[in-house]
Amino acid sequence: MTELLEVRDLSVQFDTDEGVVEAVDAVSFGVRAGEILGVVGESGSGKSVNALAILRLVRPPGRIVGGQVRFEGEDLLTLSEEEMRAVRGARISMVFQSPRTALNPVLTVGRQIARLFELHRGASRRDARRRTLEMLTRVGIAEPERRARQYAHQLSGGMCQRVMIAMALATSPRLLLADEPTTGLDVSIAAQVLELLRDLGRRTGAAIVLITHDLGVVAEVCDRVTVMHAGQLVEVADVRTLFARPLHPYTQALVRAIPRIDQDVAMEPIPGAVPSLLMPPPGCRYADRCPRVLDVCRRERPALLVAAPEHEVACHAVEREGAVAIR
Amino acid sequence: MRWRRLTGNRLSLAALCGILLVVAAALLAPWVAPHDPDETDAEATLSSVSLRHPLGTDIYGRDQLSRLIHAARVDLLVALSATAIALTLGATLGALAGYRGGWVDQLLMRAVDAIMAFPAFILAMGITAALGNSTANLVAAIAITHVPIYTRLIRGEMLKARETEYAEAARTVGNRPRQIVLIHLLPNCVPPLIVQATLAMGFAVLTVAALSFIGLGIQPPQSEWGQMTAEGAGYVVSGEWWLVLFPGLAIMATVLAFNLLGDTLRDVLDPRMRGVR
Amino acid sequence: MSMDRRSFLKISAGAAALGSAGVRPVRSDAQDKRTLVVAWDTDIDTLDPAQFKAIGGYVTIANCYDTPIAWKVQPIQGKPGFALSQPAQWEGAAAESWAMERDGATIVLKVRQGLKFPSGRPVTAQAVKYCFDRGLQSPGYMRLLFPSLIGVKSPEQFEVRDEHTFAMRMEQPNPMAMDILALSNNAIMDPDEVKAHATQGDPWAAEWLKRNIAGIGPYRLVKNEPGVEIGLDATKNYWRPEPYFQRVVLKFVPNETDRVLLLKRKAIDMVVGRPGLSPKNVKSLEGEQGLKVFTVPDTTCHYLAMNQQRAPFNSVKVRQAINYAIPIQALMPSVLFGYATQMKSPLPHLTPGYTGNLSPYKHDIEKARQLMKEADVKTPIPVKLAVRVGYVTHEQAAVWLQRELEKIGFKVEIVKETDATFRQVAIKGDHELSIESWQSWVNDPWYHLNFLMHTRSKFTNASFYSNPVLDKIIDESLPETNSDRRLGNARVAQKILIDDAVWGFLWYDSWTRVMKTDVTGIEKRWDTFERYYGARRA
Amino acid sequence: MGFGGYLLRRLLLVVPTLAGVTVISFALTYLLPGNPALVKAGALATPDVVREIERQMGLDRPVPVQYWRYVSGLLRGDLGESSSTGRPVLEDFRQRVPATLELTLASLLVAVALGVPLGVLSAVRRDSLLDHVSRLLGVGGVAMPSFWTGLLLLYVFFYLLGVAPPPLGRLAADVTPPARLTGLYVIDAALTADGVALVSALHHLMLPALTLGFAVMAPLTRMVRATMLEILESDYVKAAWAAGLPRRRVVYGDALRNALIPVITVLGVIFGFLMAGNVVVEMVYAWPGLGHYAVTALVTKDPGPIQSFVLFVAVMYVFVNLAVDLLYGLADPRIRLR
Repeated sequence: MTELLEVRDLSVQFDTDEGVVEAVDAVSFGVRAGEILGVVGESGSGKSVNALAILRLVRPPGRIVGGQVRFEGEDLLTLSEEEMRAVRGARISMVFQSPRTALNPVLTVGRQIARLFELHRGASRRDARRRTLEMLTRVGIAEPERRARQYAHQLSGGMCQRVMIAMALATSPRLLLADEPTTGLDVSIAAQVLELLRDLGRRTGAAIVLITHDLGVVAEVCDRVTVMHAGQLVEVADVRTLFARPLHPYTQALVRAIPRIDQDVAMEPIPGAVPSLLMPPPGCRYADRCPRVLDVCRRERPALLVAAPEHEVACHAVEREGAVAIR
Repeated sequence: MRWRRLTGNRLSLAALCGILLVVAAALLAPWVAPHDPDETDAEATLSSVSLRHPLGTDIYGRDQLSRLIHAARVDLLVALSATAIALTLGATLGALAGYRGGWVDQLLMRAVDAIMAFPAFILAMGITAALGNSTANLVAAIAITHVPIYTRLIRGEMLKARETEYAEAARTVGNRPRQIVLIHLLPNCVPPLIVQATLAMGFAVLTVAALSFIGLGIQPPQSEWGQMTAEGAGYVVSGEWWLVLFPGLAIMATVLAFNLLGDTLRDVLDPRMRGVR
Repeated sequence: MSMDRRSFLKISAGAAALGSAGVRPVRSDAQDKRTLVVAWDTDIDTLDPAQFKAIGGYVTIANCYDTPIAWKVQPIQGKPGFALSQPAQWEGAAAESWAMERDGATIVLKVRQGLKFPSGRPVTAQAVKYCFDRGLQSPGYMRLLFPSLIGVKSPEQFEVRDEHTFAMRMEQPNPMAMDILALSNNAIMDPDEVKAHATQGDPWAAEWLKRNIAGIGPYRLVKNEPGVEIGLDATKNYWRPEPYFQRVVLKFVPNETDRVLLLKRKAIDMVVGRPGLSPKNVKSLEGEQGLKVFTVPDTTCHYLAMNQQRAPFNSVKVRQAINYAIPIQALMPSVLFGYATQMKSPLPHLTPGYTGNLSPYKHDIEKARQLMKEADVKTPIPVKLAVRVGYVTHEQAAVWLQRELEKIGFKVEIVKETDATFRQVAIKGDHELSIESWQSWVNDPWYHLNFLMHTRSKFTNASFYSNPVLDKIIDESLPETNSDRRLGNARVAQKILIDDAVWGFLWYDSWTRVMKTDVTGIEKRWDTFERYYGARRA
Repeated sequence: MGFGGYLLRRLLLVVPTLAGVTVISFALTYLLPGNPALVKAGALATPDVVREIERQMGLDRPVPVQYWRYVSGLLRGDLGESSSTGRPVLEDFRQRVPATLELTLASLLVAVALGVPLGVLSAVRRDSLLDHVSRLLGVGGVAMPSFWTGLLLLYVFFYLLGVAPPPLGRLAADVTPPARLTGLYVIDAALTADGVALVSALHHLMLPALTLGFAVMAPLTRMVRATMLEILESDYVKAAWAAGLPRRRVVYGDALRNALIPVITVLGVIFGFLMAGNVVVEMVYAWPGLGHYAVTALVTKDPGPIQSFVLFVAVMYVFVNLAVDLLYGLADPRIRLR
């Protein structure tokens, strides 16, 4: 399958008063046209920064220090700012968490969608307005005329997220980055939003990168999953495999932490905290929390190795067990 | 870590050093000043910058450097005592209003509103004019105009804190109201208070200076920077530039230092204003 | 014609009141040779000639109202372009001549023929009487001066003999009478105009006269915008030739530094006013290209008042000690920069009878300490020294005094008070030490001593000096016509006062003006208020 | 609650504040030492003359009566009389308010024109040299005593360079004031197309407005910087970037528009600073406004003007703050439509 987006060795650092923080450390993964890729990890694991880096939206004091982001064949990191703008919103768009704050409070929601048509499609004001209403209807907003004239604070959270999705999909992008799109929404609304995303993704043929800390959501909608820990990618697999046979100790811990209704077992918290990303030690960043830690883990960073078809993992312990072949 | 952020920034480090320098000069004035600040010298009136008088002399032949150093005492004392009084009074009233609520709150807040209805300097001007311009009255005037800042701040924090779970928790654990206020809530208010007080120090120095200019400041022969600048301003035209330049610089540097420090403290201590990382 | 003039007056009065409204276009030009632009820092508080006023009021009245007679000025030797009033020299103004009767106990004034008010009505002896009647009966200066100084207590003593002849009958001849007649307070005003604005509660139209001018003078007030400027225009068809300056603009400039800058940039012609410029700044303008400094000795006294109702200033030794501690040798160059004369007597040095060789005092700290020891007072003595805000020389002198007084056992705290506070505290007798100033409009020893030293002059005797012997001498000398005795007594009084160290003797100010070099014809009279009639541009 | 209700409640809050203000302003004057009657009477006055003047001025009445007279006088528009100009204070005010208003507005304009761009630049280029310089400028403006800056500016631009006009009020001596419409010379001159007066008025306004504007701009700069920083990091700005909106449009459209709303709240504070600054700056430039009037009155202990000035400023301040609140309500749809 052709890769729509191919991220290779992407690294993002933040310069702080205390020193350099490696928020994203040599992350590589691919996104295929039309698929939904989940990115999971605890907060602070670099998921969001990763997404922002794809769009080159990391703001100082953060900066992209290396790697490639190939999208439809061209490396986004080498484009001019002007060329990049033509990518953002038009070919790759993004849905943010907390939809209420992601909408401009002093512009009507209609205006916020319409201006994208004007900007990226060169639509006239009138035309843009018509397409906005269409878009609002498509994301399932009743009374689009009235809603278009309203401000973010007048809409419910779910409705705001629908508006955000409308904005993101307005210009039929090839790739949609959705950063925790259901945070703060109650469960039934969240389900509706996810359904809508999946549905629209399918209909427009856009690939979706779904960033979340909720494995339940992943199980629900994703085709494949990448697991991030402390700025590093630790495991990539299709969704079935990941839940059935997680290889990385961290992934295993995550999977175990999913509350199960069918099993009356208390959820197991992952021991330890996300390690500081401030000048981290050279080895595996999970070493301090890992039940299967080896000496080598603290010295050397494990490489991402193919463990099975559609299944890659970065772990010395797994490698030692010989279950993997060099990719 | 906070300390590092404070000193890490070169500008705020400079500000901190400046303040320490002024404080040291004020504390050690009698030992570091090269001359008696009140010693007149008919032979050396209005002499320019020289080795003997590094910042020149005034119309009475008094050494300006020594006067500036001694003046630092007055300025810092006025600013510090005004700020301390305002802070104590304002915080107490704010805590009272915030905790008791009801008519106490209403009454206090209306009084605070009435004071706040005056621009601070105008009220300070009115009060000094009414009470007469002694150092104590100056302190009182500035303190009164600053009280509302702290009252409002503390009351706001209190109202917010009252709602938070941990005040609730403290109450359920059985702490008595006063204990709740002191042990749990006030520490929460301390960072914004420090920020406000630092900024207020600078403002107080400036208020004294401006009051001096319109003739309501510190009484001579006690020297005070604002009054020295105001007096020195008259000498610009006759060429005795050192009389206006140095006291003006002293005020500017000190106020600047307090403001910069206040700004940095705000960034560091006051989470609401802290830049998102 | 009469209607025209009358309505004209109303318009100009209205314009003066509206002033700021800018309704009336102002023809004014800084470049205009015939316009004099002056900076000062006073407003007109009232234009009622009889009332007590700020300098702004006095100067405006002095230029907009004629008095019956006026002090005559003479050119000064060696100072071309300047003129001074001289003792016992007067000239006719609204009255063209005067004569004495009953050995001078009656003064007869001949009102100038053909002189008319702006209304067109002639100036008559009745008008003159009306003005004196008003002065004597409405609150203000004249009600105070006439009875006590020249024994004029009743309006009956003002007498109209015919259309143009007016007489003032005193109880006895008085050498100060002519000077008192020359005061600007005796402005001649149009009785009909004044009466037209009188009301039941205000029979002398004090309210109206506060804001309006009802007389005739070389200038008329065309603009009064408090805090901005006062505009005076030359009176058309004035009885004298029209003044050179068609327009005088008095700009309100509150900040002395600004006044100096304005002079340096030649943006104004002159700075006036009592504090106008501090000696320091005058000095710095001396020799400045395009400017000249005019300074003449004057009668304004500056002294250290010592409250004799309070210990330790009730002790003559202490007062003498203080006089020995005054660092006059530092004050003269460092505070006054030479624009003053050392005070050696309670009398001004220009006043007849002044004796300059009676004072033993000089700066001598040893002697002062000795006297303090003799006075047997417990030191250190905490004491407050009050000065008025804005009196730069007083503030500076206070600092010098403080230092010296501390050497002889005082602990001095300098207290700055505004004019109002200063006066109030002074009158209540709550000052301990204060720096006072006084200028006698009438240049006469007994006028001066009566106000400053007599026990009964509670408001002006700032030291609360009380000496029955001196009181008696003052009472006897006030009406004394024999010049020898009058001046001889003055010497006796001075001896008493100097021995008693009644004041800390400081200095007499010089009357100093800084102006552009082309301005001449500046005149100083006894009351120190400028009249611009004689001024011109060279 | 609709905006109407908000308006009403806000207006009602003004009443007790104004009552408190009159009490304070009366108390201040009552406490003023120095008997104004004595000043009025002059050096030679006898006690009975002083008493007569005291009676005329009502100074012999008990305090509550004096307060009542004061408040009822206020309601009639009677602000008393100035003893130094001999005119009703109201008349003096009418003459001087336009001058102060003109200076205040011009300074506000300077402050906004300087402060907002500085704040924006500072935020956009955070921690750059420009940021440091602009923060220093902002804080420096506040830190310098304005009489000091004022005199230095005068010295340089008037005395040394001769490009600024002399500190002699609002117009050159040879310029006729424009026909009075608003009393603000610049506006009146512009409205009546009086070019000469316009140029002269602007010329005279230049240095005072610069001095004052510079002195008060710091809170503005600081506020703009802080809100801009916050907003530039906000989700909707990120969303705008992500949507490919041009940089200029994001910074100056999305972000600045939102940043200016909280700036409205600083306007109240700035107005307070401006009124305070007026007092000093008007003295330096002989600007015939209220501040100047008040200081003159302070020196002569003229109670009418002081009382009225303090009161007037407070009342203005109350209403400016009210206007700021309402404006804020109008500018921010979140409040407007609540």
